[in-house]
Amino acid sequence: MSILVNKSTKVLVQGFTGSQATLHSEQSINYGTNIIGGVTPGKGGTEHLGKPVFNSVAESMELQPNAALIFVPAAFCKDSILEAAEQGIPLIICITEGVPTMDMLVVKNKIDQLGITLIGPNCPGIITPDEAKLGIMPGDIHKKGRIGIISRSGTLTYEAVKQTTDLGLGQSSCVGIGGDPIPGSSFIDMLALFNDDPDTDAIIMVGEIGGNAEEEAAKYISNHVNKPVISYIAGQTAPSGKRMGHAGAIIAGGKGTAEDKMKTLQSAGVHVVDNLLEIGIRTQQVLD
Amino acid sequence: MSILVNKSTKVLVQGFTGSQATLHSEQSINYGTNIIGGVTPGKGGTEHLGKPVFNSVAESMELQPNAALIFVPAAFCKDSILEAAEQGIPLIICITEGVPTMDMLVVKNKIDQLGITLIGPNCPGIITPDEAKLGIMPGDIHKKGRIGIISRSGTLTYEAVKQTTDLGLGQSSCVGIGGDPIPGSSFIDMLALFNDDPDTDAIIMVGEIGGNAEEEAAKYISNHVNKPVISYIAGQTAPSGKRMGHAGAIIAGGKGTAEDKMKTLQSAGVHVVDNLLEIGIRTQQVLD
Amino acid sequence: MNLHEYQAKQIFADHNLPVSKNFLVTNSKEVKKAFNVIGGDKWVMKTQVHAGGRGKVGGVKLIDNIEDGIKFTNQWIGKRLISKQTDEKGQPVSVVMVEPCIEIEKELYLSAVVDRSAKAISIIASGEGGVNIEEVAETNPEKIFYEKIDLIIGPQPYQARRLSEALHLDAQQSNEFWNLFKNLVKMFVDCDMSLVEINPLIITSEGHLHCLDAKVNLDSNALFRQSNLANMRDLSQEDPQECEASNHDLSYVSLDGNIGCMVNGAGLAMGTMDTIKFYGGEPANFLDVGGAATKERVAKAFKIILNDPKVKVILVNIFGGIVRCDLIAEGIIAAVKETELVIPIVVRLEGNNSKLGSDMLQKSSLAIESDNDLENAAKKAILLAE
Amino acid sequence: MNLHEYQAKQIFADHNLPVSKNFLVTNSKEVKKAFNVIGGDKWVMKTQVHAGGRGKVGGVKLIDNIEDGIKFTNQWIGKRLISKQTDEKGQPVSVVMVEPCIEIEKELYLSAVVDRSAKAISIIASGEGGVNIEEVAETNPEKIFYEKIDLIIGPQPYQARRLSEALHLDAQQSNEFWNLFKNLVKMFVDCDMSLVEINPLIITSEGHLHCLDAKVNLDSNALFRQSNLANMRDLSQEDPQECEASNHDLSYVSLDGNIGCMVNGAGLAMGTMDTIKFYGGEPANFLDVGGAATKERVAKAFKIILNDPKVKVILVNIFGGIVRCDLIAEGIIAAVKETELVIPIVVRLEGNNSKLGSDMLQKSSLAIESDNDLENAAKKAILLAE
Repeated sequence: MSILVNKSTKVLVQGFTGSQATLHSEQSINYGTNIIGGVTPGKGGTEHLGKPVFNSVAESMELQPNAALIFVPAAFCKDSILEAAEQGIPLIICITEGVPTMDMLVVKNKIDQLGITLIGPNCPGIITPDEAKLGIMPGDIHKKGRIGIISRSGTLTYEAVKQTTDLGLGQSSCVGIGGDPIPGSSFIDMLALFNDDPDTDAIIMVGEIGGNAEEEAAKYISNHVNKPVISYIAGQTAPSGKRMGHAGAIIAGGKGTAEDKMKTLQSAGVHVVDNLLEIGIRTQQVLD
Repeated sequence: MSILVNKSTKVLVQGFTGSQATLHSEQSINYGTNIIGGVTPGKGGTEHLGKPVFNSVAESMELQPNAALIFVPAAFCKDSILEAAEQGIPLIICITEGVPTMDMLVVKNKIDQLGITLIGPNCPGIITPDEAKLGIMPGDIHKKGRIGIISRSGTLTYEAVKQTTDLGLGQSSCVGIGGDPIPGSSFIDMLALFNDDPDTDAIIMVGEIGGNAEEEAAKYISNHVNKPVISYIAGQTAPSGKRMGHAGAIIAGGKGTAEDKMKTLQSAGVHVVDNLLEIGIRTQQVLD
Repeated sequence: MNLHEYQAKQIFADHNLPVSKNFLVTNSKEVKKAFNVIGGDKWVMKTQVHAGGRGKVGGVKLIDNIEDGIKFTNQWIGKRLISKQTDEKGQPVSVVMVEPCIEIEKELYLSAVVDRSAKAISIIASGEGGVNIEEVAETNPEKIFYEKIDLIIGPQPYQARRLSEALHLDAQQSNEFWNLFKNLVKMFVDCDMSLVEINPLIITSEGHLHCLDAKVNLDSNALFRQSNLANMRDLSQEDPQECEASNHDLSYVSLDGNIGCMVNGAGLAMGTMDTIKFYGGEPANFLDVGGAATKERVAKAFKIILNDPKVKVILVNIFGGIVRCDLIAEGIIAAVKETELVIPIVVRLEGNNSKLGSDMLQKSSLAIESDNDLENAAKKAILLAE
Repeated sequence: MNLHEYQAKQIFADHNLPVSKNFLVTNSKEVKKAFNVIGGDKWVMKTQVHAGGRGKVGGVKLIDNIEDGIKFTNQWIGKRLISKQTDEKGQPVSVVMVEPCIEIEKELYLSAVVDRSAKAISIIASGEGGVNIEEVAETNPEKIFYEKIDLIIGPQPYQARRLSEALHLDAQQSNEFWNLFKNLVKMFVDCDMSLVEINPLIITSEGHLHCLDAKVNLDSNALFRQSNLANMRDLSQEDPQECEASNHDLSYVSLDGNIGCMVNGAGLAMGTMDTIKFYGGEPANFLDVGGAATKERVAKAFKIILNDPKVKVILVNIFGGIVRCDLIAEGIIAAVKETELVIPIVVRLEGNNSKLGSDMLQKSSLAIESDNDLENAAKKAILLAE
């Protein structure tokens, strides 16, 4: 019915008592997410949003969390991710933006060694409609369904979600992998999970200019994915060499342009739309 | 008939043209070892002992070596081991003594990650009698047979070898794992291999004071080894707190004494001799 | 964040990478002293701007007398340098760097980058230095050599030896290269760099390795822990609008069209530009108000967009996730009132509190068109821009 | 290799670990100046020797006037300090360290070691400082806390927080502890240490963390790349015989028996001692001539063994692997001739060229007993020692 998270996922929030964490944890709890507690060093033993607060992830392990949702400031993300990873929490979602690349290099190598899944940083998180919302996406635009959505961008994901919801297709799960140079999970990691998920019929992949994540995904799709993939690449009109907000969105020397990416995806059998507003419609057409 | 090395092992010698490497490579070749060539940066393209010399391990890969024997000076061992490991050579034997512990910490973590077997440093190497000699042990004291020998000490290994040869038992393979604080392979690694080797009937384990490698081995033996193990621990008469040559041979606060080790091994079902000269005899008795 | 060559070379020197001592001049009176301090009878003068391609437009020159040095300084200081890599306005020159002239035996190429695919730092080297390396990579990929730095083990001598051999260095140069290689990686990590390019790395006529040029990009996300480097930022080299935006945590890039855009999220901002173009319009800018947009930031964003005289209409596209649409609406209303806006605004609000936001806009009785369908909103904006 | 406390503290200071400024005195005339430079009205004077247990024998003292300082200096300089951790001769005192007196609120324990089992550096901490930590580990293991440093990620703040909590530090102290933790690991790695012990690590009356004592062991194998630290070696603190041996790449440890041993390989050397004891004898020393024993080193080894007047017989046990027995025989013959040896020698040669070596010994017509059976050789030596 979903990938990575569902009703029974026990979520620990790191940086629990911060303002962003409080806002979004509350929304997640209201959505029905099983948030079991949180960590804020120095506030162990207190309660927050009706849930227990711990000084460390180690202390929280008595509640057996199997997902960690991280809202700590960028300078402390490396530490928080590694703390959760050391305790063997198998799924870590880091929402925070602005994490130094050098920190992510270390983190990525370590979590790969440990076999842990990291989503983010600099991402909206992951949601399985009507089951669990681990992130900052608006819950009410989602609808339980059979489309898997993967995206490097936050708000652009919401567009794809809204279109599939409006058309009645709904989503199995939606994952924002984040737009940073070294993300915890790649398109490929999520494509593999959706491809194996019996309750996902088609996959929407929202990419953007810069890097070569979409090109790598194209190769993977043509070799391993047997479900239809629909894709939109943002930044078709971005001028070359200009930085468009995301660190990932730098076009370097003819590589990583929207045009290149779209061509490569098309050759891999992906249904590529050149208009953002056609993502939902095309998905419906592909499934009909 | 053996563990790790045999007639068909293709050996690459790193630091090939140095004086120690030359001396021992020549003896190994005379013993029948399949040394296919060696590496000495800057001397690539020449010949040495009738074998080709390469500038790098990468260049030598055209000959498909599957074991590397390292004789470079201590300061360069880290580099040489990692160079061989990067090329995927599955067995690396480092003879050199005096490798800094910090270097070995890095090396050990990396080769474990890569799944590569490292023997040494600061060790006599490994021999499978009548097949292959990768190290500095005198070949002529060995005799093909069915006893596996593992030791932290060089010359002490030779004693055990000679005794089993004189009694006609012979050896399947003999491995010196070296006496350094962070060895590439432990007693346990070698016990596992000998336990699985259909042509090894009994295992002689020669330990010494310091560290807790023997204690860990005892635990492993009682849980996993179903062949008889005979053991001698050197340093029964060593005064506490004095360093006896090896970095591994420091007795720290009641831990790591010969007495403790011998007791622990006995409890694990190991046949422990308190006289060095009885290693062979006891092995024969155990097998009868 | 970019650095000037002289700043990059200062960091190089601090990390024991071989660079020349240099001297900075900001006016022609300082030239004589610079030449005297450096000594010798030939000097290289280099304009300091955040752009490549200086040499081809006269921004780098070999000088052999003080008069020509003064002439070069007067020619450049206070002017703007326009090269292939700048926009049509060019970059302002306020500093000229003077270096001793070094005889070149051979030009090589060396760089360090964060390698996204390998999840590592990669070192790139080539025997073809001093030229456009991307062209070499395209036409002669076999002339480019790579070494990946493993995080557990760090840079290793065998990697440096492999590159030395590929670059045909002799034994002495190979030793120098190992030090350079090792120090380059240390500097890259310690300073949170995202790119270091040494093009050319030269072999001098005396046979030594020497970094003749130095280009450095820093990871902006890491500036909080690199305060020394953050202080090297030269705002004069950046677009004043983009600068002003970034001071308010806004991402702004000026473009050539006439439809001003204000969007939340970099992806949706690009998507909005694409949509405008798809329906026949021309975006005037990229502007991401960010995830935690406040009323104040929205107002600031408006002012930045309106500083561009080409803008004939503003399209606001907000999909509220973190952002609450009612706060955005409040910001828009405040900004329109404050700036006494005369150009039309089309607003599309979706997501978190979008209904509330739309209602506020309608009740405001200001000339704001509200349409929650992006296609309609884009088409309206295009129409209004004509 | 061991360091003096003042040397360890110098390295601590270089790595930003909190230690007091100290002043060294080598004679009583320097006391006044030391006290003045340090200031205050109370000082701690500590004899500098390579051994613990100084406090209990008066080698560390709180002093509140110059006269007592001079008295302490005169009492110790040029003398030997004998404690539980020294041999019966004690360690020579040539330097006294003077430090300001610091008020102690609480004593903690902190150390870093190479953890053989974990293949990592481990940090060990306890709230029970200033005492014998091995006793605490034995009786109250729950009072000892461990953190393993991962090689990929290095020391992490969450590890320091975990220890801070275990040590009941407040928020300010936790911050100080993170810096201490991080710097300790960096120092350990950068300096190739094998042990660092801070016992006690104190909380001062002002609430700050402070390293009151500092013990450091260096990895001898790494001294080739730590020349600054290698230069800190104080030979006066080492056994002159062992020193002399180590200068010739020999490993020598003096023992109480009367049978001198010369063996190749540390393991076989211990095995030989065990064998002598097993058959009722007493070894006079451990001596490993090493893997690459040369004729010269064998001769040197003989001289070192013979410097011990207790030695009544020498047992040579060589199992030639790298070592050629004929070279050893040559060395023995040369040494016997040169030293005009009067005590008996029993030689057991086995392995590489052992036959040749034995023949040479027999032909030498010197009073050397050669027996290639270790049991026989050991028994002969024991008989000759009686």
